[in-house]
Amino acid sequence: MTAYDVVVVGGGPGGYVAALRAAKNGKKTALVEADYLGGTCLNRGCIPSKTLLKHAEIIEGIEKAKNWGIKTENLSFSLKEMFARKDQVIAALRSGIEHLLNAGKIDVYNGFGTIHDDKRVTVVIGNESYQISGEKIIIATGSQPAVPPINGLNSVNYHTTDTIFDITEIPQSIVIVGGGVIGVEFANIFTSLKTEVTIVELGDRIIPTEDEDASQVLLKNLKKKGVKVLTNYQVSSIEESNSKKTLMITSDKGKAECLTVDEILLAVGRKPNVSAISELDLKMTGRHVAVNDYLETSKKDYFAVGDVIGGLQLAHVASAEGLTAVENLDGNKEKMNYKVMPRCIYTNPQVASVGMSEAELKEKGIKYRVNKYNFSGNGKALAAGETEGFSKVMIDEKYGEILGVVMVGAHVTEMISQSSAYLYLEGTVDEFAKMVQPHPSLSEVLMESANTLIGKGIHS
Amino acid sequence: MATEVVMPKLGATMEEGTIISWLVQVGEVVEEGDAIAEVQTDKIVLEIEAETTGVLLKTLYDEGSIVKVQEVVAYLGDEGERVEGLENQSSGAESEPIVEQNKTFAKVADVLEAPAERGNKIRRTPAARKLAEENQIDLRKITGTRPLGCIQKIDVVNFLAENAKKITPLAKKIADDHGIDYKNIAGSGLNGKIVKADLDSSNSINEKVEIQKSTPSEKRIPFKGIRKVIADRMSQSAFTAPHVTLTSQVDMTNSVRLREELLPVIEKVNGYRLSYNEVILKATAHALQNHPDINVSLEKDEIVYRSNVNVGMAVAVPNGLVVPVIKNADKLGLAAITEECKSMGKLARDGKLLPEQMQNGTFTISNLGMYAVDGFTPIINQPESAILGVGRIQEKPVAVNGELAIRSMMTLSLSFDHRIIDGAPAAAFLTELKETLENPFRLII
Amino acid sequence: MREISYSEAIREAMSQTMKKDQDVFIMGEDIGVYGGAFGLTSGMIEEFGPERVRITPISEAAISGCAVGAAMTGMRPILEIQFSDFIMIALDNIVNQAAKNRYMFGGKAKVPVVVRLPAGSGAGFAAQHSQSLEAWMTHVPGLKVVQPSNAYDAKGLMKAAIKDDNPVLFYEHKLLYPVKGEVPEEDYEIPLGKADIKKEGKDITIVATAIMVNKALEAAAELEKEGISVEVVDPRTLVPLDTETILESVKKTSRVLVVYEAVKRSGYGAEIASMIAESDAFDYLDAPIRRLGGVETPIPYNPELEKAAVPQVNDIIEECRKLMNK
Amino acid sequence: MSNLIQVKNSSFSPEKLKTMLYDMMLIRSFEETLKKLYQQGKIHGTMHLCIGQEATAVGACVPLTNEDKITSTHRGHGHSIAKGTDVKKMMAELLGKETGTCKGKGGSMHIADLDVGNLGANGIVAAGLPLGTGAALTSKMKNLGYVVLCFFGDGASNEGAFHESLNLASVWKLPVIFFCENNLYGMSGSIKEMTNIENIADRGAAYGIPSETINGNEILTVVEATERAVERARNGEGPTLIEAHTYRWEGHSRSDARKYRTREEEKEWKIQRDPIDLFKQQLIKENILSEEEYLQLEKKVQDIMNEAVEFAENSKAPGLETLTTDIYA
Repeated sequence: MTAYDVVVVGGGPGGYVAALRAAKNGKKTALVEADYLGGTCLNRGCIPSKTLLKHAEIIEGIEKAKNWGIKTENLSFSLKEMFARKDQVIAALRSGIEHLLNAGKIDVYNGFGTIHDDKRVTVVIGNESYQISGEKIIIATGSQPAVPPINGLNSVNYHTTDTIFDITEIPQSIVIVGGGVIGVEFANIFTSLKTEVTIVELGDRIIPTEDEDASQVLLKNLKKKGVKVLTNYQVSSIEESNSKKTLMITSDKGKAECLTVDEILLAVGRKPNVSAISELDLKMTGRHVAVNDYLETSKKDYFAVGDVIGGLQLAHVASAEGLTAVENLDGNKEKMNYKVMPRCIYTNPQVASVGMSEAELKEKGIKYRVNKYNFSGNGKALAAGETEGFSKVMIDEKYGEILGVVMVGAHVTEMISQSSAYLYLEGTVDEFAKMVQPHPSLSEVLMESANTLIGKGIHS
Repeated sequence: MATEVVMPKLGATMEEGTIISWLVQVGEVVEEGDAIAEVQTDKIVLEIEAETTGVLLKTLYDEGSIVKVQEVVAYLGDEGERVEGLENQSSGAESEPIVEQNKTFAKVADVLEAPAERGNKIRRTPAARKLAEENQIDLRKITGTRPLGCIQKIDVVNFLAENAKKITPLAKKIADDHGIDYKNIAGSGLNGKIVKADLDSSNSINEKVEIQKSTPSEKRIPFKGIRKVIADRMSQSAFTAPHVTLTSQVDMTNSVRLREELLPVIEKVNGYRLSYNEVILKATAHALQNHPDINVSLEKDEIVYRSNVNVGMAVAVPNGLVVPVIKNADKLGLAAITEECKSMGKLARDGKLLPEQMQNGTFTISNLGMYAVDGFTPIINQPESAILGVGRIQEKPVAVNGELAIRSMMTLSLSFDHRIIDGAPAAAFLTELKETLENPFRLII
Repeated sequence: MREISYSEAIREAMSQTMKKDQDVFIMGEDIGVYGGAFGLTSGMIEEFGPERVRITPISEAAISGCAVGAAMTGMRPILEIQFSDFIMIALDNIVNQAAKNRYMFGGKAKVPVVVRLPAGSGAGFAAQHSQSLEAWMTHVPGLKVVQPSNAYDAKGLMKAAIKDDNPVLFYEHKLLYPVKGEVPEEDYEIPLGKADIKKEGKDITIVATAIMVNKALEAAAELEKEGISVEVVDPRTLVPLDTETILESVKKTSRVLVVYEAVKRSGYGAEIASMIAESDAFDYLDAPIRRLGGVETPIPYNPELEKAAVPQVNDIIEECRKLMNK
Repeated sequence: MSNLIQVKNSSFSPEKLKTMLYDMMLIRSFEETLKKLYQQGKIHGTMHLCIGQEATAVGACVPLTNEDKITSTHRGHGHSIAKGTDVKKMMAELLGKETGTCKGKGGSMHIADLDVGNLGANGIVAAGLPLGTGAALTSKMKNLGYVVLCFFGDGASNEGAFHESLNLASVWKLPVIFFCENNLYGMSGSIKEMTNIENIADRGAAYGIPSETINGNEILTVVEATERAVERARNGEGPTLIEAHTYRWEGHSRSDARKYRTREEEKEWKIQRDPIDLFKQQLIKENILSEEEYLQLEKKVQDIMNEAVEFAENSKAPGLETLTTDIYA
């Protein structure tokens, strides 16, 4: 039995970051990862999807360039080479993490760990099992795609985000069940590869967690690219015959439709991996592990971070939770602060937001003022031919506190950090209005919004 | 013609002189330049010299009296000339007293204002004090490095560097808005930076930023002018005169009929429409005649029995009320009373009442009959000693000699100043008034 | 640039002015062939003749009144009082006549007279020939008082004094007479009422007059070695006093030492100190205003005692160290 | 000592003689008016009146030209009027008005009028003498030709400034006349108790300068003696000392009970030796003047005086800003 100060179970963005910081703080640390280091995000989530989305962006760019006087023969795609590039990216990042962990003198156990209530963890590697123990345990087991109980589903070869990258050729047609963040991103990837894409969304709009205007713009864009979007539809049954899948879907008004496609991608959400903690009777909130502000579970010295505790299931949230948990190992020092957590969707145009949405503001009865400024009025957008999109700034009436920012358009996933900074450093609309933005730049839309909100709009 | 002999000004600082002795007796002849009297000033003894040759007609001050410079002390003139009636003539122009000139000197020297009281007893150099004040730092928190712990500028500079308070723009705005001195709030942000939350937690801001219920701003008008005058008089009356209010139910049926019959008659006479108010006023005046002990005023230590009956009539005007007075109401007929009441009422509402039209009232009637008011406790309109509150006239079932009948009933409320009017005489007056209204024909007697 | 002495510079100023302006003449005791008690007028009687270099009887009351009378009626006399100490006999004509005539006569009269007063101790002339009573004169509205500290200033200030239409008391320090300095030959004037920063500095301001300027500069050189940077301000004229230059310097350094030879009690330095205390420079003071003045004693004859009676260089250095809280 | 000079052979025209009388009457009326105003409290501070010494003031100034200079004393109203200063301006000065000779800032003891050669009265006893000497030095050095007459009283003759001035003037042969109005009293000090010699004029010999004692109340005697001294001065023969006996009818100043002298003595000088009365009788005897003409002169003087008082009283006081003007040129 090897004793550690800290044992981290789960090597995703939450776990490995926590392990690195714990080691930096002088803790003897062990990291248990059943699969590859980097977790879902690195291997099956963020990184591969953003890599492929880059291809989509290039393809769309080339097509757009046709009427800019830039001519090419018609395009051909090699899925194999595309996936090869994806794998290279993943491999590079994965070795980076390994190197960091070694440098941090962190023992990595590459096997499935089971956590016991006496701070012991059993790790099974191949047919060997190792016993390790830790003064403190950090649970970072993450989550996996949820599979809804549609009848006939298990007799069909469907894909989830875990398996979609195993396809060997570009499907003729595909149905994506779920119009959420992941659904629309994959819709964007496949439509750029000329696949006939259909999105079946249970709710009344795609990306429901985000701003309504944002989903309008994205919907219009997807349709323009030939994606069929069916909202308020539910998949009632699925069947497969000679590798063609047929879905029976019914709308909330009872209208029934039948879709026959080559592939099905399920993107209806995720569920936490809790098998590793089955022995511990931790207090749960729904399916997720319950934690307090200091990320402690109901069991003393046991912490939990990342998708397993629910909330915003984003890599950077998991990492932030991991760091906070490590700070609190020897006593509650730092409360987890979710105030400034940006959310990004890497479609084209992209969608990014931080702070509260308008819906949330209305629901909490907060007196706010809002200004929406379209990219079509921005010099850089016009020059780059990326005029689709807008920025929306919500401020508190009394002090001009920045309550929320939503941006739709090219590069907004990078620009959102500027607004995050204002929230984090508690700048107000006055400072935002006064701060000089580079010209020409898309960021200027933020300055316009801010100035309009204090009644001194320049170009509005 | 007699010439004045004045106390001469015999020295720059001389204000007055004492007559030590008269060197010449009245009636004696005096040559020009001869000494007439010896005078003592604060410095020396001098002589008053005759400016002309003549006979000393009269001396105004005897020996030993102090006389102001320029005052006439004696008269010279011809033999036997009379000098009565000249005594109190003031002599010559007033001289500008010396003290007056010194005032200009004070104006010229710039007067140093009293140095601000130095509260704290901390030893520090001016430069240190200046820097500390500019940064609102309490010098008590700094240890001086000069001899005797005297604080010098460098000490303040170092102190500033150590705990310069960092604060986010938002938190600063909130703090300034609530006038919070955030210097002594512990910041929870990175290395002590104050963030919005710190302000909330220091609960100096009670209302949550989220739910801000702004109360509608109330309408405010200044408490002055006519409103203030009325207020003062009301409280004066209420707090000096012990008020007692008697109420009585009056059967106005007959008066109502009287009014209906006389209305067209009077209208033909002077175009004014008779109302119950005038009927009641006439009845009140009539009753006051027979009850002089109600028609009284208290003036310091005397009770004044008013000779005439001047009945005031309270009229409501924008943000206040005025009381035009119908003089000798007991001697006027209903037509005259109606005319006066109506015209004065209009003047009052237009704010054109003359002061004399509101003076010398001996009794006041306050009529709230147009509202759903029966009895109330009117406040005496001092210096009067009683006031009649008139309620509404309303059909009511009443027992009239054993049988039930519908009669126009009205409540009268008589407040009286119990210092000079007792319950009995007040009750007697109210009873007569009631009987008069119930049998208005008595008014003709 | 040629170097001449303090006394030669003053004589040159007088001669150059007398050559150009016939109304200017000099009167005093023993100023003819003898050349003046300190040689200030040697050679002048040979150049200008007895009419304009008028040797007077030993009669300060008459010669001072005569000078004032002549000035009132068109002349521009220079009166040499052999020792500043003899001014007491001539004081009525200076204080009650010269200083007040213009004012009393409603601005009609003017009294353009320069009274030269060799002053200061250190030459062993003992109590009645070594005094510094300039403070008395600064107390009389209507008079101007000048105290040059080197040859260059002496020439420029003497020129201005003669040209000034008011009575000017020109205090010359006896020990400075032989001290050489760079003095241009051509004509130049230094306006009365303009101080001069003899040395820039940032830690302490020394306001010094007459010979104390030289001692302050010596002390400043020494203090520089200890890292104390001293600024030396020479007012050059006491009335009118250039308060602005002094206050600007005090605000810059925030410490001030006023150094003068006269007896410390009621010396003119006290006026300078209180002027600073009353000004808005007060807020910049980081140490109390300090003064260094003469001991309250008649000037002794014995040379060692004489030195001890007035501030010396190391007294200034010590005081500066204390000011810097060292 | 009353060797009255025959009027006829003097070189004065009747007009000139009447003007001299008129000037004396003007001085007296000026001083009388001041006395009344003072008693009415209209005059600030104090005054030294020269009633009784009109002959020395007018007499000494007759031989002087406008360019010739005089220095005066604290009892100098007469000197100023005699030298030609406007009585309106003097009156305004006495009332402290901005229209005064010195803009109301000098007062009785400092009235000056440089345009007519009056170098000013002086509050310091004998201070005028060294100043006068200086003025004479200017005349000599720039040979401007004017002479300087320094008035001073018997008291001043014991000041150092008197002795040093006489010596300096004698040594430099300066064109100055030292004119002593010996009114027998220096404030309360009788000259007999304050000097050990019979006549102040005797002190001239000590400095080798001519001197003489004359009856200061006979105007023509004064004129004649002053002419001799002026002539000497004009010819560069140096200074002269004149002592003129006279008498001040009033006290030293406004708060003087005149205890140091007897009423009889005062009466004797007022009745028998009134300089105006003496000259008036002389001119009438020589029928240069008629009684009626005298009354006309008296009326003219009275009008001038009323005009002066009115001018003074209607003038404005100096503005506060003049407190600090004219200190420096």
